[in-house]
Amino acid sequence: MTGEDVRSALSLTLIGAGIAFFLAGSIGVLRLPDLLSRLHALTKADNLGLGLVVLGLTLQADDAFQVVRLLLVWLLVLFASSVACYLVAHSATHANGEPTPTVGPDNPSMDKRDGR
Amino acid sequence: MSLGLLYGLAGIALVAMGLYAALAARHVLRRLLGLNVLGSGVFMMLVALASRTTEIAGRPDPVPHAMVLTGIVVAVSATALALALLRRMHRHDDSARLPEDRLP
Amino acid sequence: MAAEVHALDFVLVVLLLWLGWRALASADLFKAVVQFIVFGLLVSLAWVRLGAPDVALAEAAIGAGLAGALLLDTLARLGRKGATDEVRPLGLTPARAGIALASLGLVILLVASVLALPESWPGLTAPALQQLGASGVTNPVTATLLNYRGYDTLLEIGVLLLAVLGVWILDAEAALPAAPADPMLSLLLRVLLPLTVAAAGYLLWVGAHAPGGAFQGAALLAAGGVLWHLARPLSLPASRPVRAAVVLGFAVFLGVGVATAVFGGGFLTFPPAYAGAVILLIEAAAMVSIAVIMVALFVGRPAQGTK
Amino acid sequence: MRRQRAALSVRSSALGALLALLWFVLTGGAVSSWIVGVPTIAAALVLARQIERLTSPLRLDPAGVLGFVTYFLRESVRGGIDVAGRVSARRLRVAPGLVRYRWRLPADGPARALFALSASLLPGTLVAAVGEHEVLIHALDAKGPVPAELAELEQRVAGLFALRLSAPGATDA
Amino acid sequence: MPEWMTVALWIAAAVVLATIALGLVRVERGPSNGDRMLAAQLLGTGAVAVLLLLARAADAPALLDVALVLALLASVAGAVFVRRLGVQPVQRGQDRTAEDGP
Repeated sequence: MTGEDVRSALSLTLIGAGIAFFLAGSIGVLRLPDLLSRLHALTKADNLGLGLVVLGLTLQADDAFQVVRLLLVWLLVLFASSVACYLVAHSATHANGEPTPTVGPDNPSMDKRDGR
Repeated sequence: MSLGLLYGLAGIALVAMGLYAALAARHVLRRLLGLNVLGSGVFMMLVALASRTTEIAGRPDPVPHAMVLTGIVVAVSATALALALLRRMHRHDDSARLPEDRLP
Repeated sequence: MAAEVHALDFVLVVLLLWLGWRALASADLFKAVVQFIVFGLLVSLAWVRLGAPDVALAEAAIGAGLAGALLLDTLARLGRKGATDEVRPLGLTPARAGIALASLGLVILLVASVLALPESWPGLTAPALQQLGASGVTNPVTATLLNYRGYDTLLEIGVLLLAVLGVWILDAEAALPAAPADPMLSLLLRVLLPLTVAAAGYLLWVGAHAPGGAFQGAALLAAGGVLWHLARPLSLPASRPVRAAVVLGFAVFLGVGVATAVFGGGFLTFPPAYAGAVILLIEAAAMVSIAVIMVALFVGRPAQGTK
Repeated sequence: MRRQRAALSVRSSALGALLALLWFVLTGGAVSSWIVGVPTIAAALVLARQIERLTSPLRLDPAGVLGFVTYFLRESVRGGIDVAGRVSARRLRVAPGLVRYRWRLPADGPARALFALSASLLPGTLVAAVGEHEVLIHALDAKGPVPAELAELEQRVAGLFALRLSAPGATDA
Repeated sequence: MPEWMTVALWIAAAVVLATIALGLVRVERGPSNGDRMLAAQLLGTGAVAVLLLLARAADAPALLDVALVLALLASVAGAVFVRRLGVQPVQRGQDRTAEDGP
């Protein structure tokens, strides 16, 4: 068992863990009861899954450039999905977080704002 | 089964469904989706056939790839123009269907 | 790229066929459009598997950016009534049976001809690679697009130009009700715009020797422009610089062609010594033009542009 | 006005340096690539100035950055495990609801944006709306210790930007 | 790279693709347009992971560029959707019926 083998095994373990989180994310998107809860599964489980896959792959990267590139892709996805989820969540609640919200013409009801 | 054959057959299936939808659907947007799926199928056949050429230095035939690249850009610009025309028609008489497809 | 078939390919093909069909047959048009967007995403994976990363880059940039944006924008403008289709949009009726039969006939014809083809043939790989040294670039796809078959690419930019002229000729569309400025959307734009510009420049540069090029870069830039329009609505056709940018690519390409015809070996025949520089010049101009054209196709003709 | 312009040019040069670094990484350090790289980065900076509005100076605290990064990584792992555990239990362990949280971070500057983005990656919380005085949070378990976790995140973000926050007692759900 | 590693990476890519394909059920079912959009987002993230795995398995670093493009554009469709259509308020009532709610 050489150092190379150990690194490969560790890399595969990380990738496997990443896949497990992808699976959890998909299950969450299917099982959770409402849109906002499903967004949780998407932002957290899938981004962690991608992060673990990236981490596993950096162990096998050819050079430092590739490592930085892989991390850059992960950071971008993290940022993009976080913003996209915020935008969807914001649009779903139609609220702006204020005690006296501005109610648009297409949005007369604010019933979700006080949900617990 | 080779890679080229698998994707080539998939491309043929896409061509068939795209053609059927482009001719059979009534909503113009769906006809456009049909044309786009048809286009993807044609591109897929081309690239799949290119993957069956003899590779030199690990590269398949670049000419179909260049043609498909051109095709994708032309397809999206044609779709954009068609969508603009669809919106124009909808502004004009509030319908997203061609006159002969409208229900009496 | 490994040419053997993997489990991945079967999963991918099944998903492609299912999504392609659902995009056409889903009663709800919004659902159909989302399925079409996902379909485009998976098609770019198929290009990767078929050893065409240049095409995959273009499909990813266009599919995830402009194409989806155009379709969603149109759905919004059609309104709830306009975006409703019948429950079974492709249900079989006597009239459609003919179409179905014709499609089926085409399938049989195509399958028979694909099966009749030899398992392997030389294609144009050898001549394309032999001339690569004189083409000015080392990526054979870029060499094909800008040197061997420069006519195609010149005319392709012409098609884009005609498309945007077509959109501008139509009468103005009423602006959609302005949504309030969203701080997170501006943040998204502020972070992504410089990155898309840098990545587009990178794709332009890398296209000379590896997958990439002007079209991929332009599609990426255009997506940045779409984001810009969403965060702060642009009025594109009005300004003179925009019109100049729209014709820049075609003009430079045509100018180089005329110059080579008058002083050199013929229309769009580049002297090998300068071919690399000439291609870079044409590609840079084409990238700016195509990006501006694509954004203009998305923006359409806003109401304030009219007299 | 002059201070604002100075802040803007500091920001432009920081962005330029960052993009140059990105270019270096993407091209693998190829020297000839800068023929394209320099005009590209110049264009990116010109476009970035077109859309830039924020002009307040940005201060980062190195120790705070390090603290935030480790906190962020630890919490996002915890967030992933938390949601994975909740959804794969035989009976879903969720009690979703909305929670209000009163800002302590200042309204100007990128601190609130960073808070909103990272809150969505932490266990059980998702930012649904950002207001002037409050932020609306969707929690997977609304009865959990959400305000306490948010207060800690806010503290970490404040540390990153070298900001001082008012006493934590002022928060309410 | 050892042979078994290549095989493992190919399998991993196929499994990721199959896993994220589960999200297509959400596209099919909805109920709201926001749900469909979020499932599309899920597939985008998964496609990035598949591309990264393939880049290693097939030893084609160019695929990292494809992944980079997808990552850069991952939020565009979502942004267009929210700005142009938004989550339809029709579904809001039934969203709240949590099976396990308080």
